Amino acid sequence: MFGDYSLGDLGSIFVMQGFAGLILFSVYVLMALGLAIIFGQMGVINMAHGEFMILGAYVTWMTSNFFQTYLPSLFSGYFFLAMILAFVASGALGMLVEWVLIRHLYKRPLDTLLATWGLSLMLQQAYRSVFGAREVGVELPQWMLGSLHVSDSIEVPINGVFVMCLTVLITVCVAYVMYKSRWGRQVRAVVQNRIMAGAVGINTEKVDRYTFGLGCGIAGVAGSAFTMIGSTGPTSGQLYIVDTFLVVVFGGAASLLGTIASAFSISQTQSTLEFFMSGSMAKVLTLLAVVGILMLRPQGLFALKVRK
Amino acid sequence: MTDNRFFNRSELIGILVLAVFLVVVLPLTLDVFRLNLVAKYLTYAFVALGLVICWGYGGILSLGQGVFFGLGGYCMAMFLKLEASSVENTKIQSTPGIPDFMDWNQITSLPLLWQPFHSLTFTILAIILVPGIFALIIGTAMFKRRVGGTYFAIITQAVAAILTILIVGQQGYTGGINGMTDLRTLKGWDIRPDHAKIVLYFFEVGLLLACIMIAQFVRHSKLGRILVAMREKEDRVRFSGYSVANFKIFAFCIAAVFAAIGGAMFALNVGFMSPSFVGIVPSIEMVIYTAVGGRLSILGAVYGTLLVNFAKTSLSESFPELWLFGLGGLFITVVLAFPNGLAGIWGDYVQPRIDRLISSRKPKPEGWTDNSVADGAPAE
Amino acid sequence: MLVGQQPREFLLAVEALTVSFDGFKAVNDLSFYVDENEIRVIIGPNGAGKTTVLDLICGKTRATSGSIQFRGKELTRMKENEIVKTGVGRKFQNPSIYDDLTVFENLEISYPRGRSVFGALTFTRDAAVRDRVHEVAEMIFLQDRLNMSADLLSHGQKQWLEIGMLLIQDPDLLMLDEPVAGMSVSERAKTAELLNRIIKNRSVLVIEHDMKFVEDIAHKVTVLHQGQILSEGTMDKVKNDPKVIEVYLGH
Amino acid sequence: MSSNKSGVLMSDEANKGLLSPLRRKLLMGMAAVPAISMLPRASFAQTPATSAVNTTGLAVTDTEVTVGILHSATGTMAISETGSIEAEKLAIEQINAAGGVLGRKIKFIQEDGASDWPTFAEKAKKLLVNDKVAAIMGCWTSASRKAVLPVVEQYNGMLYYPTFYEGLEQSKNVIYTGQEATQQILAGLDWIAKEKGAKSFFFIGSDYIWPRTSNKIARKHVENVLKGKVVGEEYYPLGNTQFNSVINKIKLTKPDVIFTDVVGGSNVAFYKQLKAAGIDLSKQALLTISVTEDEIDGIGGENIAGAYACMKYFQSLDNPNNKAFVPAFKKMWGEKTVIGDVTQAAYLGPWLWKLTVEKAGSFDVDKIAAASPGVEFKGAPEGYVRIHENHHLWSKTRVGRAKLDGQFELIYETADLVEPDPFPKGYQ
Repeated sequence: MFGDYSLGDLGSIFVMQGFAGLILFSVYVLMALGLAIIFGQMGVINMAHGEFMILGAYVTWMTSNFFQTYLPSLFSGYFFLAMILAFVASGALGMLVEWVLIRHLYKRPLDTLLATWGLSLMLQQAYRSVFGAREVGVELPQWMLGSLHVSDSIEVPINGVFVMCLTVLITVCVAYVMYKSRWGRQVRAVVQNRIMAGAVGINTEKVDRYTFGLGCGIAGVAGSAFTMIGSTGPTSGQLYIVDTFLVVVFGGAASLLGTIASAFSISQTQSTLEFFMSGSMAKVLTLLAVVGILMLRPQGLFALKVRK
Repeated sequence: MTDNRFFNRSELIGILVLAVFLVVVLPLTLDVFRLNLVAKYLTYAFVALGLVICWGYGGILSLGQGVFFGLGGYCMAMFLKLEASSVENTKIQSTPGIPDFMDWNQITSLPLLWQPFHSLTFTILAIILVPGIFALIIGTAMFKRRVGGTYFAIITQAVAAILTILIVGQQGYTGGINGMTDLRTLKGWDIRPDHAKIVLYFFEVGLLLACIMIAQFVRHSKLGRILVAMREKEDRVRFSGYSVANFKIFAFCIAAVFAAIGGAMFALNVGFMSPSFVGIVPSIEMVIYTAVGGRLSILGAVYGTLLVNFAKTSLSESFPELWLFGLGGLFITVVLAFPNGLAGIWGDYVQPRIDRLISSRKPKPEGWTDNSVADGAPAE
Repeated sequence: MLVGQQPREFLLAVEALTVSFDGFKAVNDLSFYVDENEIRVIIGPNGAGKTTVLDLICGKTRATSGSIQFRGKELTRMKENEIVKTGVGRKFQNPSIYDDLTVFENLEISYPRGRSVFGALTFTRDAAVRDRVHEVAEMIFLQDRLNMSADLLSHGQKQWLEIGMLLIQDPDLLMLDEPVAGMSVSERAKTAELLNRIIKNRSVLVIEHDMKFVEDIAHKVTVLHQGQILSEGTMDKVKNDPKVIEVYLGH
Repeated sequence: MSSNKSGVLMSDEANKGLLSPLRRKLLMGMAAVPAISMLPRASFAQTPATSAVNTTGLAVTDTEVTVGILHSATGTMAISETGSIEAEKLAIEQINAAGGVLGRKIKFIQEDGASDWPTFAEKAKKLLVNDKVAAIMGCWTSASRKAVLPVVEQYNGMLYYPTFYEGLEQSKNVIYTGQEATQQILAGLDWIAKEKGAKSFFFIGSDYIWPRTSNKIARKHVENVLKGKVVGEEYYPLGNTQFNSVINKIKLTKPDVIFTDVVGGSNVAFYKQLKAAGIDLSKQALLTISVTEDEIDGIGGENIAGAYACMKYFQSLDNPNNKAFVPAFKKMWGEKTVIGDVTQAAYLGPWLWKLTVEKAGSFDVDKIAAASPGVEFKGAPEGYVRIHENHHLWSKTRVGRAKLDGQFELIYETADLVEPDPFPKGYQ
């Protein structure tokens, strides 16, 4: 298939294709980070993860409308505020959900799956009732549209760069919070031994609530960022859920590094395959490969070897 | 001794009540349209029944039961579609005699995979064996490597996603997202008119009762007790000399076969099959039927399925825009407040009152309802 | 094939057994031998690798290297349920019984028949099964609790039930992990009596901390420390071994 | 089963609650619709006896006739189908305000297909068997229509189906008010080939029957008629949100025209990523047959401005019918609502049914089916339409260019009505 093209063309296509893979990678990491915390650290299967993302997207949409109407002069910077608001809104909803629902189910992880599925149905309908069944279009500031012109055949999408930077930033923050801060140590202590952690004076209930809130908040930021590349509608969240879970599980549930590695391998596989075959078949083959590898190596890519 | 290998006395009463309800009460009180709806709901009850064994007893939550429902349904639908695509019926096509969707996709001869589905015997065997073997492969790969719990759930979910994309993408062979529609006759017998629907309904109820008996047999066998034991202390079972993986594979396979029978009955009753049953959403909904009925209750699975579906239909008829709130709320309430579902409510609140009523009139020896006393061991 | 040449000598021959978890060697180049009808007690401080040794023998943990021969069969490559079928039974540290089943059903599941899927489906509760269950139940002092749900038993009774579940398997090598831990004084005495009765005609490998109990039953004692054998021999011998005293009392 | 009167009464009762607030809102809106006077009007005097106009036991009384509305109010398709529900309700209210059908007011029963094909079939059956509706306005996706088709054929119902679709179908019991594939595609391709001198085309679509069939027809046309070349044909699963790889392929193959039939939420992702990748739609020609004003709402005008869409209706059409229709629609459903091609086609359904009933002088389905060919609707917002022998509509093909404000600017329209041809020779 390459016979017809010049070497220069091919070179730039490989660069572009690599970049497409990197964008996909960033998207996967953003999707999966929140879930890696919730599922990986707390063992809660949050099927409403996509709906928390969409909440972030709707918050972004509302912020953009607000700025357009009342503060048009500041419109170019609204996105940063929107992301913070998305984090707060999704995080707060997450903490509420933890308090009402999740905390009763820590001993029954499979039941969290059912309960959060119910939650996701209710959230979808709530979005539909509040925002309407149609998709909403989030208007972006001008500087985020378009691309950087590198050469005649290489163009780098600005929103792609933005998503990548955001991914790096959030990953670093999460890594710091989970592995360096006192609070992160508490989270990990609770994960490893809830009773013992409680006994040494850690307020496990509070840690749980904030951990869940943090995971949901990151989902909100991801949703906010995805308004740049995807659609925002009541059911858009469902599009992400299988991919997200596979990324987390494939990486090895309790490992941040694993999540990143798995997002990287899945995204590169998929974007490479997409170049050689139709998108549908690429997706099928990627998923099959992931499932196949998980069958051979159920603990995922990175897993702590511990004596149980 | 009231017990045998299938049921004890109280279970016998329960099964009889259900049989009377399905065979006598519903057909007498519902018109054909509603009865056909019940028939559709009952096809999901097969799946729920399988989930009781696999999830309730075995502790293996599969979020991919739609895959098996779909495989069974597609096998049946392929047979029916071939029969509906006679040369005479399809003379408008550029290649008469093949299913319409193949014609639309420039396929000019019947694919090899489809050939054997001219035979009803083969089809019936395929309905059982295709999902059974598929479950065997997945189960062997997963359980031999001790993938369990949440991981298994997520992987089955991915399998459901893969199969959906495949079916939709290979539309020349599968009918794509439209599915296989306009199924008409079974061996020349028109499945569409009302009287056919009634016959199909009774046939399905018969099959369901047969599956209930199989489930009861499994439950009352030592295998049923091993499943419970495994769910609690997998290692203990393993170190009592059992191959835990084999038992899980068995439970998963039987659930798959039940689901496939349900799928095949669906194709017959509703007259078509589509990928919308294979995906994640229907698979999870099927789990909730089981949860509502009570994940440990074989009969509860049937009642749970009927209840949720009736609620869904009537809610969506009267409040089309609000039924998701109801359904979502139902999920949450059942999980939070009634983890044992309808059966739990019955066992905790209703049964004791009935017992008290009976025992106040004629005292019974302790524990006569307890199935575990079956061996006649001395009671305390 | 060094080990293969001395098959009839020992019931169990553990040689050069090593297992490491991410570099940490929980059991390090361990070798010991158990005779037919011998009662061997393994003692050692916490973290010495005692439970890991039992895990390795019954297949719960896979060895990194080394061999475990039981009646000449190599166990390290067998599956857990196959190891059980060759005649190794194992009791866990915490009572590991099925709370949702009755005492009778708990024992019945361990009855060595109908262990395949098909066998379990067609298993019938015949007179032989009932008699054997009643016999064992009597041995473990639970004959009048057969129809009780197992979660209602006391801690000690649960331990007995698990021992009973092993007895009904009739293993040639019985491995017990702290059988008297958490028991009251009277339960402890009853357990010692129970053990003394059931160890006849079989070999037993016991992990125990209770020295009084160990002295009562042990033929031979192995002292583990940091995954290696510190001392081995009769109770008297190891009690006076300066290395053992150092480990137990030193620092 | 034959009379089932109680069932009908019950559903009427249930309906009142739904209808009355809506009607109040509507009647207020109606006052501001002068164009109604131009619409064909039933004479109030003529109310034939029910027994004469309804010989098959449909839900027709002396004062009322019941129809069904069957779309997805929930699930992924609610995004698209909402507009159709709104348009059908508007048409019904306008017809009622103008005197109803054969002197009878239209009542409707709305059912939710929930984006699930079997549910569509179940609800269609319920509407026909339990509610005895005289006609069903409904379905959107091909899959839902395929599910409903055997039901309406078995129970002899009448379905008015609004969406542009792949063709290859024709039924006595269905009136297709949208375009079949050749009506939508061929004229647009001809135009763009001539206008842009386009020779090479890149096809990209969602992976299901409609895009695949449409692309098949388009490919035949490009290769056999336009003597051009298809340099790529790609399909992505429904709901896919990552298009960077295919965008790279587009850059590599440098087609004269990108021809798209991506549907639903994927559209949003596709156009946003296209723009971000530096493909400027004012320079790169893109012809879509799947983006209407409804979709642009989600995509954002700035992301798609410059693209060409091939439709039969745009909200911006400048004709008297449309000038009355658009304000009436907005009055009823809100100033911000937009009207896409399918919404307009859905609006035609109740009107065409009314006109056919009046032509046939009966509600009987058989008579309507027979009377349908030749029925003309002069008040259609898209202009004049007429029902063909094959139950599809004669209508014009139009090409519009997307503007920043989310509207289309009409660039080209066929001079004459295009004949519907659901089984096109040479394109299969």
